[in-house]
Amino acid sequence: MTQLTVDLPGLMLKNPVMPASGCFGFGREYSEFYDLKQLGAVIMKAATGEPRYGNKTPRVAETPSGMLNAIGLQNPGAEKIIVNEVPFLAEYNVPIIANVAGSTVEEYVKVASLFNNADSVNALELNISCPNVKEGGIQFGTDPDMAAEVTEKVKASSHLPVYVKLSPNVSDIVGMAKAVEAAGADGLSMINTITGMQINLSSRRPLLANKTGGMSGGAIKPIAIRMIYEVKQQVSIPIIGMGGISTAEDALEFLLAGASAIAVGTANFQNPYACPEIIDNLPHVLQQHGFDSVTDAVGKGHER
Amino acid sequence: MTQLTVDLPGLMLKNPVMPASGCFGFGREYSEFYDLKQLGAVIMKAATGEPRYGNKTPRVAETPSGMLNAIGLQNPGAEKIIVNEVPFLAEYNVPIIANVAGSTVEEYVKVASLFNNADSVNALELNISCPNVKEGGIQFGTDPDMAAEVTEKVKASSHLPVYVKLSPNVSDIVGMAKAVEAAGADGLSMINTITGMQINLSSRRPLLANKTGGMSGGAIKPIAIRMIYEVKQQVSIPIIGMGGISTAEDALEFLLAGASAIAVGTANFQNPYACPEIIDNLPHVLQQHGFDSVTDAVGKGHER
Amino acid sequence: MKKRVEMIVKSVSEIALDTFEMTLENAFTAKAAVPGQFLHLLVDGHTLRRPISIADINREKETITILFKQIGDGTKRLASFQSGMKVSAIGPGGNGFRYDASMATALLAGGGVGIPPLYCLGKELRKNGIQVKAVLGFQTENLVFYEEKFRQLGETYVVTDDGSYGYQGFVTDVLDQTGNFDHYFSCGPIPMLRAVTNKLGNDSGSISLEERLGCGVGACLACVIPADSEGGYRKICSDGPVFAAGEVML
Amino acid sequence: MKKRVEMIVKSVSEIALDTFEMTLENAFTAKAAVPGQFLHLLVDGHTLRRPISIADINREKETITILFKQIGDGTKRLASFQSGMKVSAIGPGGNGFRYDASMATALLAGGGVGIPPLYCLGKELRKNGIQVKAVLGFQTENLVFYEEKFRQLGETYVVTDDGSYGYQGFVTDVLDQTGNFDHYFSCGPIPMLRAVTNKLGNDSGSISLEERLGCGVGACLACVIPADSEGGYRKICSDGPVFAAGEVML
Ligand SMILES: Cc1cc2nc3c(=O)[nH]c(=O)nc-3n(C[C@H](O)[C@H](O)[C@H](O)COP(=O)(O)OP(=O)(O)OC[C@H]3O[C@@H](n4cnc5c(N)ncnc54)[C@H](O)[C@@H]3O)c2cc1C
Ligand SMILES: Cc1cc2nc3c(=O)[nH]c(=O)nc-3n(C[C@H](O)[C@H](O)[C@H](O)COP(=O)(O)OP(=O)(O)OC[C@H]3O[C@@H](n4cnc5c(N)ncnc54)[C@H](O)[C@@H]3O)c2cc1C
Ligand SMILES: Cc1cc2nc3c(=O)[nH]c(=O)nc-3n(C[C@H](O)[C@H](O)[C@H](O)COP(=O)(O)O)c2cc1C
Ligand SMILES: Cc1cc2nc3c(=O)[nH]c(=O)nc-3n(C[C@H](O)[C@H](O)[C@H](O)COP(=O)(O)O)c2cc1C
Ligand code: FES
Ligand code: FES
Repeated sequence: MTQLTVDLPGLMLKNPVMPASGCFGFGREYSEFYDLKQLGAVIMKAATGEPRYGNKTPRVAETPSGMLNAIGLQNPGAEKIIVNEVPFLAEYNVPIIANVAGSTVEEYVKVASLFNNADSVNALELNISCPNVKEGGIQFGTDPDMAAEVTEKVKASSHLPVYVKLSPNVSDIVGMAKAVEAAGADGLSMINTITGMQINLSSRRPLLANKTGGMSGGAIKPIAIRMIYEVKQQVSIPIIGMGGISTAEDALEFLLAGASAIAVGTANFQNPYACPEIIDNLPHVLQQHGFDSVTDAVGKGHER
Repeated sequence: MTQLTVDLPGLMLKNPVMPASGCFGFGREYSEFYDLKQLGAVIMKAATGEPRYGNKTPRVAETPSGMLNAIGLQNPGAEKIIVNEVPFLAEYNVPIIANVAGSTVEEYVKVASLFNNADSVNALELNISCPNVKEGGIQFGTDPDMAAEVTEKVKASSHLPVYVKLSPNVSDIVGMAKAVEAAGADGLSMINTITGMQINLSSRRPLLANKTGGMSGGAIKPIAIRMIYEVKQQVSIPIIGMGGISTAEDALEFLLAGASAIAVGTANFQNPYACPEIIDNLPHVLQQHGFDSVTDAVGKGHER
Repeated sequence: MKKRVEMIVKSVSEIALDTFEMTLENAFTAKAAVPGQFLHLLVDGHTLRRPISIADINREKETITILFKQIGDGTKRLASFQSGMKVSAIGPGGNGFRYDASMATALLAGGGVGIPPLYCLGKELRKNGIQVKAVLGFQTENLVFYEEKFRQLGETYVVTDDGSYGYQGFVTDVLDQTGNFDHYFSCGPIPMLRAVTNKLGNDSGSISLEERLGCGVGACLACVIPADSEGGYRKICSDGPVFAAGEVML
Repeated sequence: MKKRVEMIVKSVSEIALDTFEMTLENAFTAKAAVPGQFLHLLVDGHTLRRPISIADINREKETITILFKQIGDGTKRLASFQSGMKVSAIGPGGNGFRYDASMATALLAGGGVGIPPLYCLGKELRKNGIQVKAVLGFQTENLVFYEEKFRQLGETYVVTDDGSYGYQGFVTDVLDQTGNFDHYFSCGPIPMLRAVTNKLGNDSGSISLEERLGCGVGACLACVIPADSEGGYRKICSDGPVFAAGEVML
């Protein structure tokens, strides 16, 4: 029997596979395709202090082996999410991770406190890396001091374990990781999207209404693997890896690079069964490469 | 008649299309496919002060819509290039851009001075962004002060116009661009490759001997477009755009983003005729989108 | 439970310039589909699926017909599919047209590749004994398709932007001539829908919208359209693509 | 001038487990090719071309035969090509085997998918009146291919790693039994080539190498191999893939 369980701060996962934030809503839509209780965990769409409408459309564009999105943190606000969405997910008995976003440290703290008092939320993913909003988000994700500050304040306001979601749009990913680790992060989540743009030749304008968008999908996988590999050598908190995962082989590559669990974003759009298929195939792929468990494989791509 | 000519510091180009550094050697191999005199210019493989052997193999890996390379600046050294390679290219009567690399400011200056005294070299491309060597290269490309220093010193040591080649592996591309502009750069060349990694599941090790490599090809095009678009709004020196160009439509997208000329790298490998095909198709693609000349289209993707 | 199915290409043909008719076989989809819904089709080499409306349903033969225009690489590849090949589809997606089955007359006003779902609807309406009138707008003559098929359903007006075929002008330019109807159904580019809903502001109507989709199932919020000025919104892929005229802000 | 050509698939068949034989038609390539050269093939959905050795040349029918093993997605897609389809190829690439046409006997020592170029060479040697002996190594029985074809050229020894067919062991284990020869030609994985060149250190020989390629034409320096300890090197794609034994450092 191949052991798929993973034990992370605040998260006892039956398997390491979870949908990534923003690519799975709050689970309702994909629950029409399969039973969500199969999932290792669910990371919910970003929550802010107040409801947000987000950006104008078009909000997505396709790129070679990837896509751009500029949703702009559209969400009904943390309070409504706690009342209307969390109970739905909780019925599946699946660990729930709340993705926490904001424009100011105060907003992050507010959202984190709200989830702290909510039942059924097991961990926070601190989204300091959303490239698609005018303020907040990405600044926190590119300045190690600001990242450390928001991590510290959120940690102080909540007993839930905090996974800080790092932005790849930085010169020094290891510096960012160390800064939030020192500030008390329980884990890391990496990577968020890479800022990109597509220009529409006919309209002669950026295709997305927001002009820039976050690139995700297979195209960014080598960047995610590199960053996780580098960070793994310098920090000791666990990493939830993501960026272009669509198969169990991809998932294993992330484990070897140093991720302890993995999240699947863009792949859900092409294949709504992406998560359960990865979960189904993972035991075979692990065995094929000589591993008896997920934890066996974590970090095994590094020199010993 | 569609006007393809472009007039840049030190470079009177009959068309805006040139092969990118490192993807075309010194032209000999592709001269067996077509007559190089068709090209707008040729950017030569990086030159260092001394001959370099480069990294161990494997040096390349394929990624979704892209590739990784870690050649490691293998080259016979600037002196041999000037004696053995430049004269070959000069026979095609095509503007020649020398890609200048090094581990220290002194090495950059040495290489630049050598080319300064060489016949037939029309401009320098300052490679402060090679991610595949242990020292130099990438540091200069991620620290604006170091980038400015090397730019200034090279400018002082050569009368040739200097195009600084920027690395996309930075938090603030505009800051880098402004720093080298202030230091006297005549133009920018962007983007170089983005650092990535692929892990081989069977060997459980990074596939490239160098572990990390630079990602190029279609996958990085949206990142290149975004960076050029952002930089174009903040600097006034011209930009040679590159990153995933394989068609005349791609080339036009770069022009709209703000590039004045474009370079083609990875696409040569799949299609050895990539450059001449883009040159052939560009007039039609320009006309189709309402442009009578290349210069007409430059920067037209921006709000007016 | 929603489904991803493999559909089998039964036929592909070019019915107007760059405009293709494709018949796809799948028992589940052909049974479940209603007019106004779409298929979200996978095309090799593309990250995102392509949404294409259902243009006809044959429940006996278990086939769905789609009509699509070659726009970019996705539709170009789709057009190159050969019969016998399999296509992965999610769907039927979205909500179809809702209407009062007791109405007497329906007006169908479609533009370009907004026309296909109206054909499917028109057939169903006729089967339910509802009279159908159709106004079909195209850019130019060689893009005209399905005129005969619509004529078999009822009174049909064809307009072209350049007047190269039928009336000259926009769909809205002939709406005065179509006479009374109980409800209108419109599908086409946003500017057309805006013009139609403005012109027919007092009538009861339904419109079907297009937007760039991500997931196509309501999860990613790529496809929202404002429903009021207070941040209310609808998702085109799952609340729509069909909306009551006035329900969303065009 | 070098060329990129469109070749037409004439046939594809699986001749051993996951091992495919494909015949490709193109007048230029069939005329220009010599044993030891390779084709650099484009596979849809892949940035880099795939290098595959020329296993046979039919100058009358203007075809080239290649043999390849399904390793990853590129060779998997290649295996799925149907006859009549077109494949873009750059080539013939690299330099073929050089030899003294007056020699009496040649030894061919190949492992796995290193065997194909040796077949092409063997046929040519025989045509030139040179005796051929072959040692063919495979991992296991169901991977064995072209045994009969080699027997038609001359004395042939088959070895499998696990002894499931022919001799048990590595190619080097039977080299003692093959008797005298004037020159050896070897192609296969690097560890095998290292073993062969060590064992046959005093003999004159040629080896053919594999490495991950970028451009495949000598421009990108992806495929270098050290030729001495002073930074000298050769490019496998353009100086090779065939080298004199001892010319490069394995
Ligand atoms: C609900 C719905 C139903 C549709 N029904 C039809 C139909 O019946 N017949 C038909 O011809 N077309 C229809 N379309 C439009 C069709 O989806 C696009 O023309 C198609 O996706 C273009 O793909 P491409 O790869 O050829 O173009 P590209 O421009 O290369 O596509 C790039 C990206 O943009 C998206 N895209 C481009 N244009 C559109 C568009 N107009 N609407 C939505 N996404 C777009 C593509 O899906 C893809 O993600 C429908 C769209 C929607 C949302
Ligand atoms: C000169 C030369 C001649 C060759 N001749 C043959 C032959 O006759 N028959 C045969 O079966 N194979 C041959 N190979 C190996 C063949 O090129 C690879 O098996 C093939 O490229 C694998 O592609 P893939 O997409 O299936 O595998 P993947 O592993 O998915 O490929 C990923 C990348 O790695 C490269 N790659 C993987 N393995 C190799 C390898 N062993 N050598 C070079 N590149 C590799 C691929 O080209 C691609 O760029 C030859 C290689 C070279 C260099
Ligand atoms: C449409 C879309 C919406 C997203 N929304 C969020 C979000 O709300 N919060 C967040 O932290 N990440 C968000 N992301 C980023 C993903 O969670 C993930 O980090 C990224 O897409 C890389 O993974 P992938 O390549 O598997 O998609 C979003 C991504 C996409 C494509
Ligand atoms: C194999 C390879 C070698 C390269 N060598 C160099 C180099 O020597 N100097 C340099 O400035 N850039 C080098 N580059 C980067 C390219 O010039 C170019 O900036 C980058 O690949 C993006 O363009 P592309 O996507 O069209 O390849 C190299 C790229 C590749 C793929
Ligand atoms: S496309 Fe994802 S919500 Fe509509
Ligand atoms: S593969 Fe480019 S030099 Fe050999």
